[in-house]
Amino acid sequence: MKKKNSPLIDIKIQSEDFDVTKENKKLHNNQPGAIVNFVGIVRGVDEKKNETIDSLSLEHYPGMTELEIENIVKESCQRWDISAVTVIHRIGKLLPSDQIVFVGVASKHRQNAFDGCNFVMDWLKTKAPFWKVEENKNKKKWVEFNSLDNDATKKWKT
Amino acid sequence: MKKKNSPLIDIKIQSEDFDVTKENKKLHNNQPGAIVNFVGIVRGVDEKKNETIDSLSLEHYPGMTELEIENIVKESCQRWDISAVTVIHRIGKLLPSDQIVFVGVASKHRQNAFDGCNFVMDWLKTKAPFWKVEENKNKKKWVEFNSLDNDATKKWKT
Amino acid sequence: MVIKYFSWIREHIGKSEESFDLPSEVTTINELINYLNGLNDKYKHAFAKRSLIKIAVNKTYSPIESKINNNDEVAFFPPVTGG
Amino acid sequence: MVIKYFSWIREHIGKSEESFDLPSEVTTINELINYLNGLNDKYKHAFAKRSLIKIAVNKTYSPIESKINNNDEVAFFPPVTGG
Repeated sequence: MKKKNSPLIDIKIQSEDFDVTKENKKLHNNQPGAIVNFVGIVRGVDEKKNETIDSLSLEHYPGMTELEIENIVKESCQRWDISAVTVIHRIGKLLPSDQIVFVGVASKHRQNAFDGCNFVMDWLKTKAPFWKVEENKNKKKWVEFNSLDNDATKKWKT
Repeated sequence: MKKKNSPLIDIKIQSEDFDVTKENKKLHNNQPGAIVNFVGIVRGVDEKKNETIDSLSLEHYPGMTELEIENIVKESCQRWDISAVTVIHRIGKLLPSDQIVFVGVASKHRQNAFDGCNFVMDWLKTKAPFWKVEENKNKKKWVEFNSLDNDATKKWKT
Repeated sequence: MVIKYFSWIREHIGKSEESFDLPSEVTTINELINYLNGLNDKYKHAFAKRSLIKIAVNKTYSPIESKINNNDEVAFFPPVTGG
Repeated sequence: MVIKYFSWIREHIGKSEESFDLPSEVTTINELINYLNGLNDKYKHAFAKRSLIKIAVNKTYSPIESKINNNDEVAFFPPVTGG
């Protein structure tokens, strides 16, 4: 479905934590009936290697990050009738169980909100220039790209 | 994917409002990497008739409601590797822009959380015994079932 | 037997619940509806559009041909509109 | 020209950013990488696995054959791992 009204778009790259309840209130544009949130949480284990993680640090490319996320969000608003989108991505040092990323999508209809949110997350994972380094005692290890994330974007290529 | 650990399941029918941030904290079972929330919000217009709504009242079938939602949630945990699910549905009188329903699904992997949440909402809409009556000035009107909600469940029938 | 009514079915019938001894000749939901329809026009009005009536026996969705007995809790309600 | 490096590419090269005048014979990203590889082994090491190098010209993903000029901002980084 094509968009009918101009959606509210908010994109933030920040080191501070976020509050989902507060963010959802800001998504109340044009009487949405549905809000879908994705919240990413730092896990305390590297699943591939079964190693404990003490902390994570995030680096990004200021300027390009915002541009790429904006492109993804605008594409989602072209594909679905969406009234508001918020994306927050944290940078800097994070600990296991910390919130790392928020995507909130509001729409009149729930499937648009589900699809828009899923779409933004899938492309954010493959396009937005962030890099994670895992810290375990004194060892640092850059996280490797997961090819499953590329596979996930294929469902949108029609 | 089949479940690996016993998921946390929490189902609440209540007149009180809910706080998404607090609910998400309770979903931190078994180190999820992803939480997907659906939040339904009362709209101030009946879209079919383009009429304003002053308020909404919800009636339900105590006992059966909980059973039906539990069946849906358990089915979602059979289909996907899910670590926790919370469903909250409000009853009684609600005003436009009030939160009406919450579904939170936590999982290690984001697509499982998206699909689980979407699945629970689709079936809740068609199976859970709630009925809405819209109030506009002194007129009361029972909301009619939307056949699009039946269509939405078809995507899960494989 | 306990019967529960919800939403506009409850309003048409004028009560949310009733209990009585099931007559021995009533053995299915379909027969129960026919029996109730014979009591007065409120039931007839409530059950007029059969296709809009959902049925639960002991809090489980059940078809109209379901067997019932005097210990069952039967509920009649329109298609659901929550969420 | 400004060049930015991120993640382990930044660590291999030992700096996050550098700026210099682009030699006139360097007209594409591919030539730029060859030029940098000629400067010292740090670049060679960083660019060893070409398939792992993502390129942005003026903050937009760009292929290795892209034309560049002295006013561009070029960035080299590994596949992204945010979210």
